[in-house]
Amino acid sequence: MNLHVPIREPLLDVRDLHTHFVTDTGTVKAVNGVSLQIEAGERVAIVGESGSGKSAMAMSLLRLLAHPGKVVAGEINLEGHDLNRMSERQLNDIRGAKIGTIFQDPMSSLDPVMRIADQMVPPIMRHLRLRRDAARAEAISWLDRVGIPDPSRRIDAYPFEMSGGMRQRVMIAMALSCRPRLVIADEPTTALDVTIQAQIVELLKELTAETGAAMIFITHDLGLVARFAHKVGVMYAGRLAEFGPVGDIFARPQHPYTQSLLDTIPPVDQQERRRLAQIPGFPPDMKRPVTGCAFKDRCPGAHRHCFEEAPELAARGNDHVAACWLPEGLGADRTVERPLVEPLAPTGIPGDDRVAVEINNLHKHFTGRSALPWRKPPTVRAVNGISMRIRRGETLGIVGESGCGKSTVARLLLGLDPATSGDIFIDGIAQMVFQDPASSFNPKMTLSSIIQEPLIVTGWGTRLEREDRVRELLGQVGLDESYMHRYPSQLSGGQRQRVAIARALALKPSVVVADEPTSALDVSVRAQIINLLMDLKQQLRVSFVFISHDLLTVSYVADMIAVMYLGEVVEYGSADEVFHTPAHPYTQALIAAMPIPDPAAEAARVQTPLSGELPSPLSLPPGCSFASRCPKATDYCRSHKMVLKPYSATRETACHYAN
Amino acid sequence: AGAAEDKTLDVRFYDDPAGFDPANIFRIENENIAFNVFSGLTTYDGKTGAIVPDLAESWENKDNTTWTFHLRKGVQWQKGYGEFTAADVLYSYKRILDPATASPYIAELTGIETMEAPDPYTVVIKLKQPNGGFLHTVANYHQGQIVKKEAIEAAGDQVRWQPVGTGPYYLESIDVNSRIVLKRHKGYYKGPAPIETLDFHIIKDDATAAIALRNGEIDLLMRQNKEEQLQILKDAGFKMNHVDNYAATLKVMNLSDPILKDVRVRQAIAYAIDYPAITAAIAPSLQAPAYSIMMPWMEVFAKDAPRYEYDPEKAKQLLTEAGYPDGFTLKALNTSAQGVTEQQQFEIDYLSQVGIKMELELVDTPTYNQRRNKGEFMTATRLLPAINPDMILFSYLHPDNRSPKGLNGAQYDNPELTATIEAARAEADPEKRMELYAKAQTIAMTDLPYVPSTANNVYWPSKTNVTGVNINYLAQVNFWEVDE
Amino acid sequence: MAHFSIPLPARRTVSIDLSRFNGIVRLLANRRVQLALMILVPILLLTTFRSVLPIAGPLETNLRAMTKAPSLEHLFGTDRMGRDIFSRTLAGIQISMFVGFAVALLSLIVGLVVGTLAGFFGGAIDRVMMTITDIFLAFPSLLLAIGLVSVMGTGMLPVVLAISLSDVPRFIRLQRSMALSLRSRAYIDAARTVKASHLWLMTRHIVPNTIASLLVAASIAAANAILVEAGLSFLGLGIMPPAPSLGNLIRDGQSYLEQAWWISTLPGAVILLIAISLHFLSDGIRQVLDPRSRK
Amino acid sequence: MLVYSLKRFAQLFTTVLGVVTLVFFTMRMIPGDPISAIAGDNLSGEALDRMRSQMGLDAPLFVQYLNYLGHLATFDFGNTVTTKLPIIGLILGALPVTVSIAVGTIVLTVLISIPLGTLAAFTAHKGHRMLDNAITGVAMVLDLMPSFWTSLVCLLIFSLTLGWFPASGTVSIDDPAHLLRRIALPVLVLSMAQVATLARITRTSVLEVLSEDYVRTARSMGWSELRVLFRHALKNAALPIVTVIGLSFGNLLNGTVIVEFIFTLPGIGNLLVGGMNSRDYQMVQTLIVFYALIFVAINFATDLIYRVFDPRVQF
Ligand SMILES: Nc1ncnc2c1ncn2[C@@H]1O[C@H](COP(=O)(O)OP(=O)(O)OP(=O)(O)O)[C@@H](O)[C@H]1O
Ligand SMILES: Nc1ncnc2c1ncn2[C@@H]1O[C@H](COP(=O)(O)OP(=O)(O)OP(=O)(O)O)[C@@H](O)[C@H]1O
Ligand SMILES: [Mg+2]
Ligand SMILES: [Mg+2]
Repeated sequence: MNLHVPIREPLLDVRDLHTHFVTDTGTVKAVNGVSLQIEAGERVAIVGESGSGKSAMAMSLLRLLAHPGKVVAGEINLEGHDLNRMSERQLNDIRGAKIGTIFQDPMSSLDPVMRIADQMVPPIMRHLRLRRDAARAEAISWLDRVGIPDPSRRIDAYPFEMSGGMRQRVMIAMALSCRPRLVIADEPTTALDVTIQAQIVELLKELTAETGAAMIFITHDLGLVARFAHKVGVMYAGRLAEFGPVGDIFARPQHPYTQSLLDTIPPVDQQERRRLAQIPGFPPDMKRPVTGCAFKDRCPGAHRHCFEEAPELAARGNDHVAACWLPEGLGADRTVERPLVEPLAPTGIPGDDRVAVEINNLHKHFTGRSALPWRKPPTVRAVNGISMRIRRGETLGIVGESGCGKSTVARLLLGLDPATSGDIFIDGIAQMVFQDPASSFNPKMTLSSIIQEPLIVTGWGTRLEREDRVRELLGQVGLDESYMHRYPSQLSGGQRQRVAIARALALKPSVVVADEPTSALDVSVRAQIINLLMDLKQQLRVSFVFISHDLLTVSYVADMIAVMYLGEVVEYGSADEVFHTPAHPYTQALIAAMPIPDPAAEAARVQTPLSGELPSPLSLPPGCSFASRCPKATDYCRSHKMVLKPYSATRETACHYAN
Repeated sequence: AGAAEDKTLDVRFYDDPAGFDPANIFRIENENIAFNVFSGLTTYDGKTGAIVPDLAESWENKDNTTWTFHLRKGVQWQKGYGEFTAADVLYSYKRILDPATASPYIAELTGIETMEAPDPYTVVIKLKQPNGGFLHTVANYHQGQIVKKEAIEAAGDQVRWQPVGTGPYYLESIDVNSRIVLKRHKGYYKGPAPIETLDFHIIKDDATAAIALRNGEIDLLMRQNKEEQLQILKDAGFKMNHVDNYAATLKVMNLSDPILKDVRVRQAIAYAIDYPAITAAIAPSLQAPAYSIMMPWMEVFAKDAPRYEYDPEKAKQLLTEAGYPDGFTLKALNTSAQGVTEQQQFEIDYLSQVGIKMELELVDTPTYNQRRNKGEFMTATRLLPAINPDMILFSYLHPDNRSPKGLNGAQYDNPELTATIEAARAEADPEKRMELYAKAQTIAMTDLPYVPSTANNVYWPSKTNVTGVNINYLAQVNFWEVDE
Repeated sequence: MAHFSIPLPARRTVSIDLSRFNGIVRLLANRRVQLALMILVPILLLTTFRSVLPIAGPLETNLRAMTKAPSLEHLFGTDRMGRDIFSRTLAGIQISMFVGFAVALLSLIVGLVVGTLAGFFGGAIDRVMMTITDIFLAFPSLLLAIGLVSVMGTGMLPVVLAISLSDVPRFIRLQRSMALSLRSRAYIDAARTVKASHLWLMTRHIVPNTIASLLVAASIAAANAILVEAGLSFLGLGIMPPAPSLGNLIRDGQSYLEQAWWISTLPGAVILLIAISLHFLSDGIRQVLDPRSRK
Repeated sequence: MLVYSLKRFAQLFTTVLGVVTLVFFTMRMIPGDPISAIAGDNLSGEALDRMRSQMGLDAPLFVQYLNYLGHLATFDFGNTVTTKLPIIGLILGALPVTVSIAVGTIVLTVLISIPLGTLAAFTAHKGHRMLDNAITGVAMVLDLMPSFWTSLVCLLIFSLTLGWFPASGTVSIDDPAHLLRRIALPVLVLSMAQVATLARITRTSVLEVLSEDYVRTARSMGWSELRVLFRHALKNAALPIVTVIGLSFGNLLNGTVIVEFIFTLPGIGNLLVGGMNSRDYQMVQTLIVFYALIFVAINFATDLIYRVFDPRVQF
């Protein structure tokens, strides 16, 4: 190890950690020699593609891996004690007490059938040696600190009585409740809305600063890293590829992998829309032994040496290490390789003013079953009067928090659900790309029959013609013909999404609705799909409706953006405008909450996360639906309904103040 | 077992009790209770099966038509209903004859023209037609059992559960699901029975019953119908009380069937099956070959009626003569209650050797009964409860009793036989009657409307210290004789 | 552009499409399935070719060899009628397996059709069908058996029907719940966007994805049916002897346990073997199907 | 809760009505009637017809059906055909026997299979397949032995050889010690057939829970593995377990026929078979009503228990 000798003893000193999953088909070397040091109070972000071993590494620290995962070698020194040599019993004194853990999915990480108190109090009693009532008081004070309203009552609630954001706060309170020296957070905000994510991140930052706890923060989101971390570790194939201070990593990434990762993010600056970088190929199969650098097959800069010997982490500056034979990775001029995206005029196809989709005063209300026959049944106003037009070749982005009605609009557009009122006009047909690549395909059908299905059902062509069409479509989405006979389970997430797009294009639709087509994908793959969509848009001149809660991506892909809130469109206009000069307070809040992958920029931003959560769609407030969370709301807003009004030539907004 | 005075005998009872009202009692296990609770004018001797006096000390008859019974004096009813008199006899018979009672045994008594009680201890019964077997009719069995008017009226619609008789035991309590308790009737005219309490436990499964006996939970098994269990019990040294040839199993040949109406076919069937071999193989204890519809111990049994010893060649020859050289398919209706018995499997085997393909139609008991009673079958089986030969001959062979009306399931109608049994019934001279009965048996066994297959033996295994278990030919035990 | 060209080993695509047989191959590779087949295949071979084996026929009585203990001549011994129990067991396997198979098939088909309709359409159809299913569930199966035997007489058909009738509601419920969860899958929505017919959706998308789970249930139902038939035989409602269903063999020998244990025990052991291998088979299918067990 | 009860009541009503209608017409469709069931070997057809007309079995079917519904509505269940005993009395007498067998079986099954299943799940979760396989294997073998066979084996062993339990004797609900001795063997036999199912479902659901995120959360807070198992896993695994228990309770109520027969227990199964064999329409119909009631009651109880284990379940 040619790491520099730290001046003080680090809080956590991991040396050459190896974690294996022994399965019937081979041994997965999920963590393959990771060493890192974390000092007290330091926030370290770990990033890397899915499967790179981030969770395995983090879980190994406390030996929380379930069978067949096993830490096979390495030292895990916490304040001078090697956790890896401790017995289960000794380790149980560390777990929760010295190291707290926060998991990704707040929905499943709390025991659904136990009250919060029963989950929080016993560990406090045990680790802090408190009596039950003292421990309970301690728990309540933590709930208070993480911002749970009325904590002394809510502590006796069940998790299902809380929203996702609340539950994640409870998780945080629990993880911090025994004053650990180190907090491990495995993607703590991935499952949350941007607005909630911003709140949670701020909270974590504050609390760790307050208690002086160090933190390991695992995430996919480079924006979050920029906002949050002191140091960044980039993992690839079970190893650290690069490790260093956050500013260094973003400004002078040294490893080709880090560099590519950074380039897959859509730029904030929309002036020059370059194609996103794509990392070719797939991560290596971790059951196979790797010779040389694990990244060599995907690295444009790989040379002979990379194939022969694996590079060790080597210093690249102050506190900055990287494991690459290339002195500067791919270098600074790598950006130039990526062509500029030819921006479409915000009006769609130049000279073509025809409308592909027109929506007028669309409503969709879901009426539940009323408890008693004579009571009024509860009604969810999922879509509450929206009107839009999409021109041919134009891409409309729809953004908004979870539950605001985005998917409902999509389903209405596709005729999957009947509208309650209002009408939809579509010139041609609409097709869909779904979010979850796992459930988008019938697992029992080959890709060929999946793509052919719309053709067969509509009676298009003969079998041979259809197969030709399948080949053509596969070509368009960049898949080899040989994939025709594969089953969905034999594809990666990105490939599946390509197939979904191919299927959507089969009938030459005039509109393709893509509901969060990239949110289940890794950043690198996400970039590929976005590039593909951009290409197809140019080639085929199809109108797209692109639904996402990722504002950055939407602003990159879309020509027009509609911001939805509680079933209504609160701001609607050209992407650039909406993104750069948001007029509606809600849009402003969304953009403020959105992390920007630039540590310097993040440091400069003042964080005032939007408070509160989306109100229940069951009982809409009488006035402006955003009033309950709006910092500027007045009595007028609370009593008067807002409608979209022109704000500029290409923008409408539904705010009293903006207008 | 206990102190001499309050001995208890634990007896197995093998099915759910169905009630003990003589007017509509059925099934042997219930009849056994009634047999010990009630008395008739006459009864059957446990050892010989002969008719012996019961409530009637003596009797005389004129032309088999006028029967005068002299009743025993001082007989006490159970449960304090006073002394038994001739009025009780008249009441009992009239009750059966009353259509409102809806007794299935009404036909047994319809032959009565008048009944009188000249004094409390004499009953005179005049019949419409002579009936030499009338003593069977008034025996301690079904319609012959004497009930007490007051007790019947007190019981209302629960008569079957509140039997009051003059027999050695009275019913103390009953739990229809599990248990019947009889207590000895202290005022029984022959003196109190040796055992104080008879505790009948319902145990349906034969194997369980055997285990209960071996375990000492039960002293006496009412019936054990599994050969293998008998073997175990015998080997274990239990007392194997039994009566042989208590009843015959018959194959009922439906003569309205185009094939079976040929007598040669019926004879061929009789020749084709080797019942002695079958019974020896599968149930040497429980079964014996039967050669007639009468049992050998009966007075009227005709030794020289035709017999059909196993002779497959003869059977084939008869079949050829009848025009079935290649055999035919014989459909045998049967109850599914015991599944296909080993006997039936052997029958199938034997018949197939002469070319007859026997097919079983198995249906559950109610269905079976219904079809058998309606005559919807080719062959079926019947178990003849063998006590009153005259009744057997009339019900099974007389054309008036052809099913569905009566029990003549074979639809048999041979005027010669009809005349013979009618004459026998009227005949006053015992010797001539016997001759006529012998003639009837010869005709019946020649015509073979019923092919006798096996005679059944009844076993009531008990502990060795249980004595006096004499099973009569109705498969009943007089518990007054039983001691331990 | 710094690009070192190093020849990479060309990725060869396999031209034979093995993926179609993927399921079967994986199934055969499963240890439990192998175990099941190791038991079932020889048993089935023996039963199929029992007529050429040097043993007495299953119905052949032999009064000179009654109740003989197992020996080389009579592998499983003989019963009271001198019939060879091994031969009867082989014949019994055929009957019992047929019962099991028929029950499984019937339950599968009815469950598939009714459950798919109920789950796919939901609403009133669903409610009506579920009420009917409930009624059948609340109906004691024994009563059905007695009723059927009374109406149809004894034989294969009423037994199969009686057992299936109590299995069918379970299959319907299983299929319904699966159909219910599948009908909101995105791929069904995808097909709906091109106005695919209900029939298409049900036959192409729902049934292929539920059939495997139903097969798991069916193989357990088959094992179960063999046992239930045995119970029905005990009550005199099963397949009638001399047809030697395994249930009949056990029932016949049950009361000879003390004198001749082999009469019921050996056929019983065979039932056990068959039922266990059917369970293994179903476990195998389940494992192969369950993505979580695919490591 | 009120709404839920109303719903349940409606369900009860339709189920009972459906079941009753079904059984009414089926019973009359199958050949044989109460009278032909009584007919032994020596009652003539004439005698039988006399009894038939006395019982009024000649009214048109539909009239009989409406009549029956009328009686049902007034809770008049009538008397048996053969014994003229009040049916309701017989059922109420037999019900405790069957219910105690069923309850005993459930209790024994739960006592055996839940620890067993949990142990199997725990070992499987830790990757030790041996013990797991052994447990599931033994349970399966027990499950697959026909109960009439195991019954007799148990009788021979425990009653005859060891003399621990009687093979016969009255069953009295009032004397628990005696009752326990009488139903011990049937309960054992029936449990054998239930253990496998319940252990299997326990194993599966505990195993599933053990790989849930919240178990990891608990472990991350320093809960020991055993505490996690008992505090978290079992409670969360309870729903499928309760469902299976409910189902097997229902099955037990009509699956006790064989043991009732062999162990001479005067239970519901006994009545059902008896009623069916004597074509006692009234008896069978009434029993079916009871079965349906019990079925609905069990569903109801299962739901209530769900509520206890899982606060998310709302009515
Ligand atoms: N239970 C398991 N059995 C076998 N392999 C496993 C198991 N759990 C994880 N792995 C493998 O270990 C490797 C590392 O997984 P890990 O969950 O640490 O990745 P990650 O970086 O956290 O990915 P993600 O971003 O998707 O959470 C992967 O290749 C994964 O397939
Ligand atoms: N079938 C349905 N029945 C009742 N309510 C529904 C139904 N579908 C959606 N809703 C409700 O309608 C509202 C809008 O849902 P929708 O799925 O359109 O939101 P979304 O913006 O797509 O959210 P997400 O980002 O989580 O996908 C939500 O409150 C949701 O609970
Ligand atoms: Mg992870
Ligand atoms: Mg959505």
